[in-house]
Amino acid sequence: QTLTVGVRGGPESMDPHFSALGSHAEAAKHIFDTLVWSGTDLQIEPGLATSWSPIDDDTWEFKLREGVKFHDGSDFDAEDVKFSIERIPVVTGPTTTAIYVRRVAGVDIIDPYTLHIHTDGQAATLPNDFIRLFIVSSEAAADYSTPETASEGFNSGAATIGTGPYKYVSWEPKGDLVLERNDDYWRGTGAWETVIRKEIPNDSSRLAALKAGQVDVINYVSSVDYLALERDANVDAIKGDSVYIMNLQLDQREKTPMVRAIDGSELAENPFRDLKVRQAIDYAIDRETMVEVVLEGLGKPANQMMPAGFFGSSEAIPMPEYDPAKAKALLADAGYPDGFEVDLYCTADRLPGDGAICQGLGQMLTQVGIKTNVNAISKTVYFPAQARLDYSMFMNGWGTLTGEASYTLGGLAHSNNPDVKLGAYNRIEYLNKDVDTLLQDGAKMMDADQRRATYEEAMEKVMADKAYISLVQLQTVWGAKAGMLEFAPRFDEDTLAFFIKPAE
Amino acid sequence: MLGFIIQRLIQATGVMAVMSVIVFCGVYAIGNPIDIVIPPEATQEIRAEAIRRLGLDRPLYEQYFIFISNLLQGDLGRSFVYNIPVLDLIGTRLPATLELVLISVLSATFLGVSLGIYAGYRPDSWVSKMIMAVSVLGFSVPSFWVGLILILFFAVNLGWLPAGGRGETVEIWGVAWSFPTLNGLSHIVLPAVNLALFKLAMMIRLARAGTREIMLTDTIKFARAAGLSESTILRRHLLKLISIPIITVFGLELGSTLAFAVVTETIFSWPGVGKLIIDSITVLDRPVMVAYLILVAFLFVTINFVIDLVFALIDPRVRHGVSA
Amino acid sequence: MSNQSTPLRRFWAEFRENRIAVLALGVVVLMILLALFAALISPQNPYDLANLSLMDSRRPPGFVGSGGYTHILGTDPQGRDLLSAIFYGLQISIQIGLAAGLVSLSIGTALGITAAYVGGRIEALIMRLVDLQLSFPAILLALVIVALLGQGKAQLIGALVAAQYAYFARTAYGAAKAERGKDYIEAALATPLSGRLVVMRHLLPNCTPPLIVVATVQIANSISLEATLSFLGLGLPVTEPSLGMLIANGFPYMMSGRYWISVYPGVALIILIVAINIVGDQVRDQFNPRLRK
Amino acid sequence: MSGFLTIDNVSRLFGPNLTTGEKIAARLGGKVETRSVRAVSDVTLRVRKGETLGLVGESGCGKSTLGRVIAGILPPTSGTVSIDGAPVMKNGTKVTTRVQTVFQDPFASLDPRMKVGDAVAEGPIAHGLTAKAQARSYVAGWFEQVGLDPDWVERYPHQFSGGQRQRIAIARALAMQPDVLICDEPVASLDVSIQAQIINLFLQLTRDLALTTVFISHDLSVVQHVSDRVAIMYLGRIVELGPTAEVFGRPAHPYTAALFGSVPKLVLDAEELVRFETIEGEVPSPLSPPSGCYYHPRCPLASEICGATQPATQPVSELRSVACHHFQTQLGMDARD
Amino acid sequence: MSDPVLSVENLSTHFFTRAGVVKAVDGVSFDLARGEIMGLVGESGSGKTVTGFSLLGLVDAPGSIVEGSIRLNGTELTTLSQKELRRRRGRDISMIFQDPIATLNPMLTIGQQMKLAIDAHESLSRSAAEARAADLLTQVGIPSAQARLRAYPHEFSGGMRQRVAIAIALLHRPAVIVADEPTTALDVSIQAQILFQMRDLAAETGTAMIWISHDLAVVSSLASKLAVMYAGRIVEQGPTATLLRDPRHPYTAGLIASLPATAKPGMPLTQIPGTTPSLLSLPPGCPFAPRCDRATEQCATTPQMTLQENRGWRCFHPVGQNIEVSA
Ligand SMILES: Nc1ncnc2c1ncn2[C@@H]1O[C@H](COP(=O)(O)OP(=O)(O)OP(=O)(O)O)[C@@H](O)[C@H]1O
Ligand SMILES: Nc1ncnc2c1ncn2[C@@H]1O[C@H](COP(=O)(O)OP(=O)(O)OP(=O)(O)O)[C@@H](O)[C@H]1O
Ligand SMILES: [Mg+2]
Ligand SMILES: [Mg+2]
Repeated sequence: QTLTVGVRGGPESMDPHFSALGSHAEAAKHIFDTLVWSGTDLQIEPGLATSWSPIDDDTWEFKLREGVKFHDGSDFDAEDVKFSIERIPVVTGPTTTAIYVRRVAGVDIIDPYTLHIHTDGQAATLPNDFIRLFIVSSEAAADYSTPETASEGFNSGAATIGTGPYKYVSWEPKGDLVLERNDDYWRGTGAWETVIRKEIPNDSSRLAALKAGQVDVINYVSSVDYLALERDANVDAIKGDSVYIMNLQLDQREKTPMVRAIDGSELAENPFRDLKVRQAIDYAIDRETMVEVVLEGLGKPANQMMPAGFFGSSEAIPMPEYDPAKAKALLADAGYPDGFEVDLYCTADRLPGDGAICQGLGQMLTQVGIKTNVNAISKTVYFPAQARLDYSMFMNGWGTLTGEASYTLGGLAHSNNPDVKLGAYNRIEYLNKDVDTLLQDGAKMMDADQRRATYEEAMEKVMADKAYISLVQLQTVWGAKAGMLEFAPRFDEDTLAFFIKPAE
Repeated sequence: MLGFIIQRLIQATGVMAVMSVIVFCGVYAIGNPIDIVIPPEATQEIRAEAIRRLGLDRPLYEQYFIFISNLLQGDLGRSFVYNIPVLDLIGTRLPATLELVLISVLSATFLGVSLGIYAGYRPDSWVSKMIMAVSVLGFSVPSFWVGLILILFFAVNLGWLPAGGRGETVEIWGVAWSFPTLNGLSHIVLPAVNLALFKLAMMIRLARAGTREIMLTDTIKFARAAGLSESTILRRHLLKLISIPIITVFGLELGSTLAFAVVTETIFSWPGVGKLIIDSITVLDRPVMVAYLILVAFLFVTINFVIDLVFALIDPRVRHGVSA
Repeated sequence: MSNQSTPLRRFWAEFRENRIAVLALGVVVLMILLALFAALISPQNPYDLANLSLMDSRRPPGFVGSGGYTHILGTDPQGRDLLSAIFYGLQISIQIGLAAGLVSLSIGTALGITAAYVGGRIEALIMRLVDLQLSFPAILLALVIVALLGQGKAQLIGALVAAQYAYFARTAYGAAKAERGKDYIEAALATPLSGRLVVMRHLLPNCTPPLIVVATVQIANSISLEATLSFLGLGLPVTEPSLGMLIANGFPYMMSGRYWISVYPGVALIILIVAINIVGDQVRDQFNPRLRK
Repeated sequence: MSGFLTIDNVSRLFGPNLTTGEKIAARLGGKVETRSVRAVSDVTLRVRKGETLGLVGESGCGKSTLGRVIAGILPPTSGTVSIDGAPVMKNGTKVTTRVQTVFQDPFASLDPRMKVGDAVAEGPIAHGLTAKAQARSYVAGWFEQVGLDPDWVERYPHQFSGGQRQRIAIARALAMQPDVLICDEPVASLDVSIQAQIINLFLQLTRDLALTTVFISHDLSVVQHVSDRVAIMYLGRIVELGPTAEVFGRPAHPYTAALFGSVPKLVLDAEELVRFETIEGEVPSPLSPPSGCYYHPRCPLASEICGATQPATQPVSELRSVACHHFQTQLGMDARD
Repeated sequence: MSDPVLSVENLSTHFFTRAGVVKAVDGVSFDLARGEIMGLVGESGSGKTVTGFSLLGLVDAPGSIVEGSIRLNGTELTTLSQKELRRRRGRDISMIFQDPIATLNPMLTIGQQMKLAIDAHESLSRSAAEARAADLLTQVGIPSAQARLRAYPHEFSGGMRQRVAIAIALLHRPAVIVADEPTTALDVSIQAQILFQMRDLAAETGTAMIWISHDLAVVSSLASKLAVMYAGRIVEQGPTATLLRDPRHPYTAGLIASLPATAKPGMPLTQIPGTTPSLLSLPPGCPFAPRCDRATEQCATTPQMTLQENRGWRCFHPVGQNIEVSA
C-alpha cells in the first residue's frame, strides 16, 4: 500500500542536520529518530532516549533505548548520539540546526546506553531542544560529515541511514521523496509499504491534486478552501490548532520612520510609545471578525503570544475587548483626536491568511482614525527590512515550535542582548526591565513549576504593555480522501506517515 | 563563421558579467539572505556564524572575486539553501523542463505554422478569421489565467487529466524522463498546452504575416506562371521562404521557455528549473540565481549559434556569406 | 481635398472599415474612460480602507452590502466592491501599462535612433546591448529587477521598462536605419541641415508608424506582464490592487466556488488586452504597405 | 584646365563593417571578408561655371558615389572637392550650401510626413535665405519657377504625381540658391512623357540661373541631350571625358564605343529588325577588380600591357582625355571610315 | 494570315479597391501570331502588367477579369477552372518578370527550381529533367550549364538570373511568353545581350512573345508589332515601323516626339503636358483628352478603335488627318 502525501514544502537536503525548518524536520522524522519525541500537543516524550534527568546544574543524564537497529542492520548506541551532536555544528546549513545543541558543552559516553551531556550553565530546556536532534549512524555518516560532503552523501542515500519508520529510496530537491517501510521499526510496523511525499507549494495546485486523486492527503489547506472542503463529500477536512500566532508589533524607539500626522507632517514623538495609543489599537481590533470573516473560521482569537496550554502561557490574561469608541477616546486622550497615519507591513506569502489579516487590520485601525497603509509584501523583502528595523508597525506570525515560553519570550520580549543570547528577534526595541529579569532568571530554573510561574508572569507583563498585540492563533487543515485515513492533527503541523492509518 | 562564434562568445561573456554583477549588487541591496533562511530562534552568535559560513561577511567585491575565480575553475558555487553544487541542483531539474518545453514548443510550432500558413493563404475565409481570433486570445490572455482554467476544467471538473506534478518517470541515459510512460505523458498534457498557447498564437501570427507577404512576391507569381500547383508552391517555396523568422522566433522562444517556464511550472507544480529560479529568488539564494542566469546566457548563446547553423543549412545566402 | 487627405484622416478612413477593430477601439476608449472616471462612477472607493467592511467580504454578485448599494459583481475578501475595484484596477493597470510603455518608448526610441543615426562604435555598442537584452526572457528580467528593487509602482514600471525598452530600440533602430538610407534624409543632410534638426523633424516622425504598432502591443504586454508579476507575488501593494493583483488575490478562491473574485477582473483584463491587441493588429496591417488594398 | 567646380584625386572606399568578433577572427586567420570596394578611384575633374557635365556608366560604376562626394554628402576617402576655390567639406562635414542635389526617386526624396511647402522652406530658413515670415512667398516663387501651382504648398507628397514631385525636389534644391547642382538620374524613374517635361525644365533652369551642373544618368540619349561635356565611368574610374558631340561622335575608349553600340536606338525607318552590338561578358566585381586596365577582360583591343599596367589619363585634345593604352587605334579605326 | 495563337478580345480587368473600381485593363483586344513579337508600351500604371497577368489568369484579389475573352490556341481561357488554367500556365503560356532578383527563390538551387517547373507538367526521370534543364540553360547562354544547376540564384549576376528565368519560361516551349520589362533592371550591356537572345529564341522555337516595356527604343528594335496603352486601353496598334514612322494617336505621336533622341541636343523637347490620369477618377470619354491639344467636345465620348489595314487607333482626331469639326 502506498501513501502519497502532497506537502507544501519538503526537505532541503537528506541530511537531517542541515536545516532547522519545520518542513525539513518533518521529512527527516520519517527516516530518523530524535532523542526526545514531541507528541501531538508538543509535550515531550521518550524517543531514542527512554529517560533523562539533570544530575547537577550543568549535566543531564540520558538513558538510551536498547535493541534499536539502523536501516542497515547495525545497532544504535551512545556513540551515534555523541557523533550526531558533534556533527551538527559542522555540517549545518544556513537555517542552522546548531540551535538544538547550542547549550551543549560536551558529551560523555558512560556506557553504550548512557550519556552525560554537559551544558554551558543551567539548561532547563535541554530536552526541549532535543526534539529535533536527529540521530544518524556514526558509521554510515562518518565520511559525510564535512560541509562539502554532507549533503551529497545524504542526498545520494549513502549516509541516509536512520532508525526511523521509513527507509530512504530517492529524493530530488523540490521534487518527490520516496520512502519504503522499515519493517524492524521499534515503535512497530507502519501501515504503508511505500510513502511518497510530493512537494506542491501552490495551495490551489495541492488541493487540485488531492481532488484529482493524485495524492491521498495534503497539508496546509488554505483557509479560503476550507469551507468548500468541509462541504465536499469526497474529501475529509481535518482541522488542528497551529503553534502560529499573529502578533502586531509596535516600534518603541523614540523616532520611528513610518508614522506621520494625517496631513503628512512629522509627529513630535513616536505615538506607539504611549500606552494609551497601544491600548487604543488593541481596542480597535475585532478579533472575532478577524477569525470568522477573514480566516473563514480557521483560527481562534489570541490574547497572548502562545497557544493556551503551552508551558508559560497564562490563563490570567483576559481576552481583549473590541470597542472602537473606547479606542477613539483613548486616542483623543493621548493627544491624537484626529488620529495619525502609519504604514503597516506584513508578509503576504508566508503563513496562511497573513496578507488578509493584515488588510483587515488596516480597515479596523483606519476606522478608529489611525489611517493605515497596508503593505503586504513578499517575505523576501519583508524579513531583511524588518531585521534592519525599517518598520514602525508590522505583523508577522510566530510559532512556538518548542511548546514553551523561553523560546518565544526569550526571542521577542527580552531586550536585544547578545551577551545573554536573548532578544534576537526583538525588532521593536521593546524594553521592560522586569521582563528582562524574569526571563533571565527563568532560563536558569531547573524546577519546572517555578519556571512555569516565572514565564507566566513575564507573559502577563508583556501582554499588558501592548507593544506586542496578539491577534489570532492560526489553525491548520489537512485534506484527505474521504474515509480513507485515520489522522490525528499535530500542533507542530507535521504530517507523519507513520501515524496516519488507513481507515477501517 | 569563426567571426560569428567569437562575436557570440564575447556577447555571452558580456551578459554573464553584467548579470552576475547585477545579481550580486541586487542581493546585497535587498538585504542579507541569512535573514530569510535563518530560523527565528537563532542567537546573534549563530547568525554571525552562518553569515561567515556563507562568506557573506566579506566585502561585496571580495565575494564577487571569489565567485569569479571559482567560476574560472568551473565551479559555479553551492546553493545557500541546499548546500549542494548549483550545477547538480539545476541538472536534476533540467530534464523535466526540457521535455515539457520541447513538447510544447515543437507542437506549438508545427500546429501554429500550419494554421498560420492557412490563415495567410486564405486571409478572408471565416476559418482564417477563427484562427486569428484564437491567436489574438492566445496572445493576450495571461498564461497563469489559462493554466488555472485548464486545471479547473480538465482536472477538477472533468477529472480527465492530473492537475499537476510530473508523474511516472523512466530512466534513459541516467536521466529521468516522463514522456515515455502513459502516466507521465498525461501529466505533461496540461502544462504543455498551457505553455504552448502563447507560442501557438505567436507562430500563427508569424506564419500568417510571412505567408501574406511572400504570397505577393514575384517569386510566387513566377512559380505560378510556371504552372506549379498551389500545394507545391506552399511546400517547396513558401515554407522555405517563411522559415527564417520562424526559426529565429522558435529558437528565442525555446530559450526563454527553457529558462523561464516559471508561471506554468508554478501552477502545475512541475519540478523544473523555472520553479527553481523563482524559489531561489524568493529566498535570495544568490549562488543559484547567479549560476542560473549565467547558464541562461550560455543557453541563449548556444541557441543563437545553433540557429545560425540552421540558417546556414537552409539558406544558401547565409552559407555563402552573402548578406540577404 | 487638401483637408480631407491629411495622413491621419486617411488612416482613420481605412481603420473604420474593419468593424471589429472599431469595436475594439471603442472598448479600449471605454475602458480608458472607465479608468479615468473610476472615482466618479464607482459606487465605492475600494482603496479607502475606512470605506470597506469586512462583514461584506466575499459576497456573491448581487449582494446588498453595508454600504447600502448592490455589489453587482460581488465583493472580494476585503469586502471591496468588485465592480469598483475593477474600475480602479483598470486605472492602475492602464496607468502602469501606459507609463511603462511610454517610458520604454522614449528610451528605446532615443537609443535606437541614436544608434542608427550616429553609427559606428556607438551603434555597435547600443545594438549589442539591445540584442543581448532581447535574447533574455523579458519576464525573467522583470522578475529579477522587482526582486532586487523591491515592490512598488516605480519599481514595477522600472522593471517593465527594463524588460521592454529593447523592443522599441530594435524597432526604432530598424526603422531609422531604413529611413536613414532614404533620399529625403540624405537631401536634408545635404542641404546641409543640422543633424539634430534632421533627426527631430524627419527621422523621428517617419519612424513612428512601426513604433506605434510596437507600442500598442507592448502596452498590452506590460499590462499582462504586470498581472503576471502580481500573480507571482511581486506586484503592487495589495491595498491598491491592479487588475492582475485582483486576479491573483482571487486566484485561491477559484476552487472554493467563489469564482467571481478572480473571474470578473480576469474578464476585464482579457477584454482590455484583447481589444488593444486587435487595435494593434489593425494598425499594423494598415502600416504594412504590402498588404494595402 | 581651371574649373569652377574642381574635383581633385577623389577616391572613395567602402570597407566592410566588421564586428569585433570578425576582427578577431580575421586576426586569427579566419575567412572574413575584409576587402573594401573602391567605388570611386582617383577621379580628377574640372567643371566650368555654367557648364553641364554628364556622367555616364553602367550600374554600380560609382556615378552616384562620385555625385554624393561632390555634393558633400559623403566625405571622400582621399582627395578634395571645391567650388570656386572653397572646399565643400571640412573634417567630414559639409560647410557650404553652394552645391545642392536632386535625387533619382521622387517618391523617396521627399519626407512623406512633411508638407511640401515646409520641405522647400526648411533649408532656406535654416540658412537665413529667407525669414520665417516670408517663407511662404519665397517658396511660392520657387514653385512658380518650376511650374507648380503655388497654392499646393500645403499638400503632402502623396498628393502629387512623380513628375510633380520631381519638380518639388528641384524647387527644394534651387531654393537654397546653389551655384552647383548635382542631378543623380533625375528622370530615370519618370515616364517618357513626363521625362521630357523635366528635361525641358532642367534645360531652362540651368540656363536662366547659370547653374553649374553634374548630370548623372545611365540613359545615353538623355545625357547626350542635356550635357555640354560627358564623362564615362567604368568601375570607379573615369575612362573618357570630352565634349558631348565629340565623344558621341568618335568615342576614344573601346568601352565608350561598346557602350554606345549596345544601347538600343529608336529605329524609325527600318522594316527589317536591327542587330546591335553587345559587349561580351559582365562587369567584374568591384571587390576584386582586374589588374591593369579594368576593362581589359572584355576589351576587343586588349593586349598584354592592358592586363599589366593601368593606363594613365591622357589628353586627346584640349577638352578631351581618355584612359586607354590603345585609344589611337580606337580613334584611328573610326577615322578611316 | 494564319490563325493567331493568342487572341484577346475586349479584355477588361478591374480592381475593386476600397477607394473605388480601378479599371486597370479596359477593353483590350489584340491577336498574336505564331512566332510573332508584340511590343506593349505605355506609361507606368497604364495596365501593361495587369494585361500580362490577365492572360495567365494570375490577377490577384481584389482584381478580376470582368469581361472579354482570351483564346489560346483556340481554347477560351477565361472560363477555365483554376486547375485547368494551371495546367496551361508554363506549358502553353508563361511569363517573365522585371526584377530577376525577386523572381527566383533564393533558397532553392537553379536545378531544383527548374525541376519543379518541369514536374508541374511532365513526369521526367531525374536525369532526363536535368538534361532538359541544362539544355535550356545552354540555349539562353549560360556556360557549363550542367554544373550551374547546383548553384543558387545569389551565385549568379542579375543578367544570369534573368536568363535562368527565361530558361524556366521556355522549358515547355510555350506558345506564348509574356515578358514584362525583363531587361529594365539590367545593365545596358547585358540588356543588349538578352534582347538579342530572346529574339533569336522566339524565331527558332516559334514562340510568340508579348514584350512589355516603356522604352520605345527597346521595342522598336525587337517587336514586329506594337501596341500602345494609355489608361488601361490600347490606344493604337499596328506594325512597329508603321506606327513609329506614322503615328495616328496624338499620344503615340507625343511619346515619340518627346524622346531626346529625336530632338536636337540642348533644344527643348516636345512635351506632353499634364500628368498621367488616375485610373480611379477617369472622366468619361477619351482618357487622353485633358492632355491633348487636338481634343474637342467630341472627345467626351469614348472613341472606338478605328481599323485600317493592319493597324488601328482610338481617336476622333488622329494625327496626320484633318481634324473633323463636329457640329
Ligand atoms: N554605402 C555603401 N556601402 C558599401 N558599398 C557601397 C555603398 N554605396 C555604394 N557602394 C558600392 O560602390 C559601388 C558604386 O556604387 P554607386 O551607387 O556609386 O553606383 P552607380 O553608378 O550610382 O550605380 P547605379 O546606376 O546603380 O545607381 C557599388 O559597387 C556599390 O556596391
Ligand atoms: N492589386 C492591385 N490593386 C489595385 N490596383 C491595382 C493592383 N494592381 C495594379 N493596380 C492598378 O492597375 C493599374 C495598372 O497597373 P500595371 O501594373 O498593369 O501598370 P504597368 O503598365 O505595368 O505599369 P509599370 O510600367 O509601372 O509596370 C495601375 O493603375 C495600378 O494602380
Ligand atoms: Mg546611382
Ligand atoms: Mg508593370
